[in-house]
Amino acid sequence: MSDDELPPLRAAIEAILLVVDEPIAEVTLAQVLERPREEVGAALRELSAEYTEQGRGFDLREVAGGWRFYTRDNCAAVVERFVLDGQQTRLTQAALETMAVVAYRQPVTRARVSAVRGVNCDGVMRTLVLRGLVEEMGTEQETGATLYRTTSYFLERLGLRDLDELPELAPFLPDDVENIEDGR
Amino acid sequence: MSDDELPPLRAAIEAILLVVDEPIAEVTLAQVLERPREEVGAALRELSAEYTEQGRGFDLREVAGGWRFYTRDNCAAVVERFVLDGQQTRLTQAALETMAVVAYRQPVTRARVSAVRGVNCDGVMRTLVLRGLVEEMGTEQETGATLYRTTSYFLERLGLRDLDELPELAPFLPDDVENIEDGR
Amino acid sequence: MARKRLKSANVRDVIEQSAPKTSGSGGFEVHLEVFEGPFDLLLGLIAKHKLDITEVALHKVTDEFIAYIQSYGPEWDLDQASHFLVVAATLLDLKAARLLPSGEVEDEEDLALLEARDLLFARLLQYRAYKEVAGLLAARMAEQARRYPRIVPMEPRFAELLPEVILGLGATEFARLAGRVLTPKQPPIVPIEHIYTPRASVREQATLLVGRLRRIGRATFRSLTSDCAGMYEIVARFLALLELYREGAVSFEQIQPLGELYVSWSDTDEAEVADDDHEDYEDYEDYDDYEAEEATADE
Repeated sequence: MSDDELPPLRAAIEAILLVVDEPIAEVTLAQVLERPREEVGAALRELSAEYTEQGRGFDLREVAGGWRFYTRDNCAAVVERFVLDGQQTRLTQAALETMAVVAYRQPVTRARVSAVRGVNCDGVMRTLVLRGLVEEMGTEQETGATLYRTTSYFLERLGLRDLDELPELAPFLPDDVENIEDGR
Repeated sequence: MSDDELPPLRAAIEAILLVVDEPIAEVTLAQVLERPREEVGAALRELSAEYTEQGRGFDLREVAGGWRFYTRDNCAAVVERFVLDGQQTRLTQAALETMAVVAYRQPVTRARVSAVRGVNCDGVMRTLVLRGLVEEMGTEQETGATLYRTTSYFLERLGLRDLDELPELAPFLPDDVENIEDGR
Repeated sequence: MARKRLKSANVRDVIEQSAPKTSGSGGFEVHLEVFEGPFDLLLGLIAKHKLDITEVALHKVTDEFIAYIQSYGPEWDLDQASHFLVVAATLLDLKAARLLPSGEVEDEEDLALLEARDLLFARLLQYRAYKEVAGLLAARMAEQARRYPRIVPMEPRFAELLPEVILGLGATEFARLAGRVLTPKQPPIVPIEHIYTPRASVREQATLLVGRLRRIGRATFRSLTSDCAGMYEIVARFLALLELYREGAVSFEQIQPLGELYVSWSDTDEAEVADDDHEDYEDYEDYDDYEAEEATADE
């Protein structure tokens, strides 16, 4: 492919994003397009801002480590007429709390999560694993207890780029509380 | 859906076009959006002209009575390179697992596959269809849901002559599991 | 070594958001659906009285907490009940601490109470933080659910170009994978084999002791238990001795605290003691498991 055949970088990115069915990493795009990653990243952010500015019905977002086209949120009601199985079951309060503890404490054992919540969470944890929001990741060395962490599907469901984007927990906690011993 | 919740017509059209699987007729769009067909048609043509003018990597075209996003012609070479790049060759773990459920439970609906895997697998199923490993075969009588089965290409890729050659599942299942699973 | 006292954060607003539903009359209704665990209930009670979590008006909260536990009667699952009891016990301690004269806290017990209070509050604050952030996550999920990703099959002209699929596994591995996927996912089970302890029957131990004491008349507890197989058996034997003491079959003598405990056989009315049909022994059957567990925990 010679240089003069190449479309502008931004158009090339749009074309590729149109055919992918899962988030595509900046670095993958950069490789295929043979451009520096920074340049590709900048173009992606430019496009995303432009779509927003022009009030387009689609949006370009970076979620779970990759870029992907999404419908814009103000179009949800319209889109739902077409997306048959868009209904995602809501999580219970218990599941949400358990997921929150796993998200901030990962990797973490069930016993620790139970200690934080003051109530047994085995059943809830199983639900989260079945839903693909949480997964096992080996065992704790001292106790042999299974460790859990959140999945990339969790990031997708929350629309987060990575775990660093989780809201800060600190504002809700006075000093020192984070580190109190959960064991009893 | 009340009027003030509605996004502007053009944004609504863009959002729907982003998620539909196949070309969608002007009249269908008009019905869903509860707008005169002429207005919808005009908006579609406006959008299409705008994309061309702005040099976007995608294009909005009416083909065989339906509108759909396509990659712009001058970007085809880039998309081809991306497709040939090999990123798409290997099936993801999710795709393999979905295919396994289809293979041993066929004919089967997407809802059932999702239930077995515990996560929504609609996107993965589409990929499998696209890759020619799985195909539709009519609908379930009671529900009207589409049924899926594996293809001969699937057999070929797995090195089998026909489905009877699929290895027995029993040795890989704990006792009684077959019944438990079917009871759901 | 007293834990650093928690600063009084301005937490009232936050707590109020997690306030439980109160009935129209202002009466307080508690349901397990509303309160999932002791921390949840405690937060709810604190919110109900609009108390700052770190500025205690413990008497009210404690009373209601205990009333709640009592109202639940026998429907508890053991695990949850024990968590509730731990919190209730801590609260009672704290309530007791409130009755102490204010001023210098020198006594070790007072310090312990303060520590218990701080620990409970620390746990509560921690739990509340996660509850709060769970609310944020739920809001994010709801917001995210309004955006639909593009999952559309590739245009045929590109799909045709896709290289052959590489499955990366053979038929047998494929079947193994299918087996794994189709196996219902059981909740992980905590293995308890390693904490299993054989039972010791109090009745058996009593019979053994009666025989031995009849022969020798008097012995130390140490020597009476020297042949025990484990803690659980010592405990059972001790319980048997208490039972025999109640029956007046033995008497105890301990010259100084923590000194040797002497057990003497008193030969009055001996026939009744070894009687297998004795009702009190039946009751003790139930204690066997309990004591065995207790003993294991101590080890």
